[in-house]
Amino acid sequence: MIRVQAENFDVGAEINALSNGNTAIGGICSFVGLVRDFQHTKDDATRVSAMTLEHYPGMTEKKLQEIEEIARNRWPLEDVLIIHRYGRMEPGENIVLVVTASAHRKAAFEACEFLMDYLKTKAPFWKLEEDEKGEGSWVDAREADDAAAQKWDPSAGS
Amino acid sequence: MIRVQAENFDVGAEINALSNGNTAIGGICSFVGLVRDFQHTKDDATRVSAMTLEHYPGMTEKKLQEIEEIARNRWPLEDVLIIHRYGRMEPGENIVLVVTASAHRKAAFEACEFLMDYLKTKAPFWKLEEDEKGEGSWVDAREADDAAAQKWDPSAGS
Amino acid sequence: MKILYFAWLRTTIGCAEEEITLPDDVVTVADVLDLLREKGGAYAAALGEDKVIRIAVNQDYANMDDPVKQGDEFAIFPPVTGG
Amino acid sequence: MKILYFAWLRTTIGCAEEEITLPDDVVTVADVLDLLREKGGAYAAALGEDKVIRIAVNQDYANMDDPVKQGDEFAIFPPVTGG
Repeated sequence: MIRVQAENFDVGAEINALSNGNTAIGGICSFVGLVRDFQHTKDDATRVSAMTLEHYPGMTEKKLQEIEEIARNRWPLEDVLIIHRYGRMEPGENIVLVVTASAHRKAAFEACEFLMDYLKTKAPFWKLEEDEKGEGSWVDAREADDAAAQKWDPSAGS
Repeated sequence: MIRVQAENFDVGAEINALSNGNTAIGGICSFVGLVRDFQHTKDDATRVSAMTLEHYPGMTEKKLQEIEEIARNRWPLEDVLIIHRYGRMEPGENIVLVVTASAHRKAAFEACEFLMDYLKTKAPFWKLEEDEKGEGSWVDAREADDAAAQKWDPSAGS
Repeated sequence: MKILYFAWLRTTIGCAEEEITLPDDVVTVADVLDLLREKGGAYAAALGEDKVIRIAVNQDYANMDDPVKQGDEFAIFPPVTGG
Repeated sequence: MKILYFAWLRTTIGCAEEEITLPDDVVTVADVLDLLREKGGAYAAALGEDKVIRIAVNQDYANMDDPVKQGDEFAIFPPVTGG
């Protein structure tokens, strides 16, 4: 299941709801991304006082659904949840949550990391960070994220 | 932090408590292992009606602390939580929880998977599964778990 | 054709969405970008060869030589930075 | 020396914990296992060469040729299956 929303979410409640009652699940892996208080795109860390996530309504939902489908085809998953927020957020707030449930530990871990790597490079979201003076700057895409997503491509060499 | 306990735990509450207020955290990875309703150690799956986890009090705490220390030395972690239960549990109940928090997504994922792989092969716990007739059988160690832990050994070849 | 701009492309061009009519000889993604660059000013700067941009046609990533038609939704944006 | 048994070793031998006095010539982990095997019966069966067991001395994993002394805590158990 995917959700794209402005509201915050309760990580704990979401994970608890996912596992409830399905005794075929042996492991649940989750990852939550949060707003940090420093900027990671520059050599010298600058304090970040807030962040605004812009997205492309329609395409976002489409891409997240595609990504979920790819993961379900690739790993034996009992359940998948992807929540991604948009709008203005302050340090410490949740941005994104991915939860994967499987009979098998390795499948849950791999699928969760795959989903995070893929949505970082495929889902149409853009971060605008505000520094302490209230000045905004668009965050540059990181090559490390492309490399992370690339490693899941079966056509790429090992 | 490590905890070895008979009581169940609330996955959501534990994760929420870990992140609270630390704005240096960029990502939190968690894994919860649950009691499944089938046995995975035999070719034909048998239904499991309950499981009892025996442990070695004292050595368990020592090994979990060592494992946490290894992870903290290897990855830049803001926080680590390992909870492992012992005693009798029914399908759907939590067995183990590992949570890792870091400024960086990759560190959180890797450390969490490392901790699970390591505690599966180093922490002195033994599973006794009960089938529907109430007969218990000790679960055999899986070679796949040894292989999973082995991959984190820097002295092993790639 | 509806053109959408996101992130710094939206702020540089100063427009989130506009409607253009495709001339008959505009048949690929690259043709649409050339057409927009001809508007000059902020368009030419934002869509310059030195800029790294991504294109989606009807909400799927598209390459420069992919075909386009009048009814398409055409989006221009920087590499994504969510997650 | 305190000997602890866990999991199927405990159920097969029928004992969770016992105290033994080490003879002078028992100085390694392997020596302790030989001493226990000499008790015969369930001990000989549970500690047979065909069985896969692990040893911890003072709550750390130990190898067959590691030294032991009277005051040690000596634990015998199968490969672990927690997590």
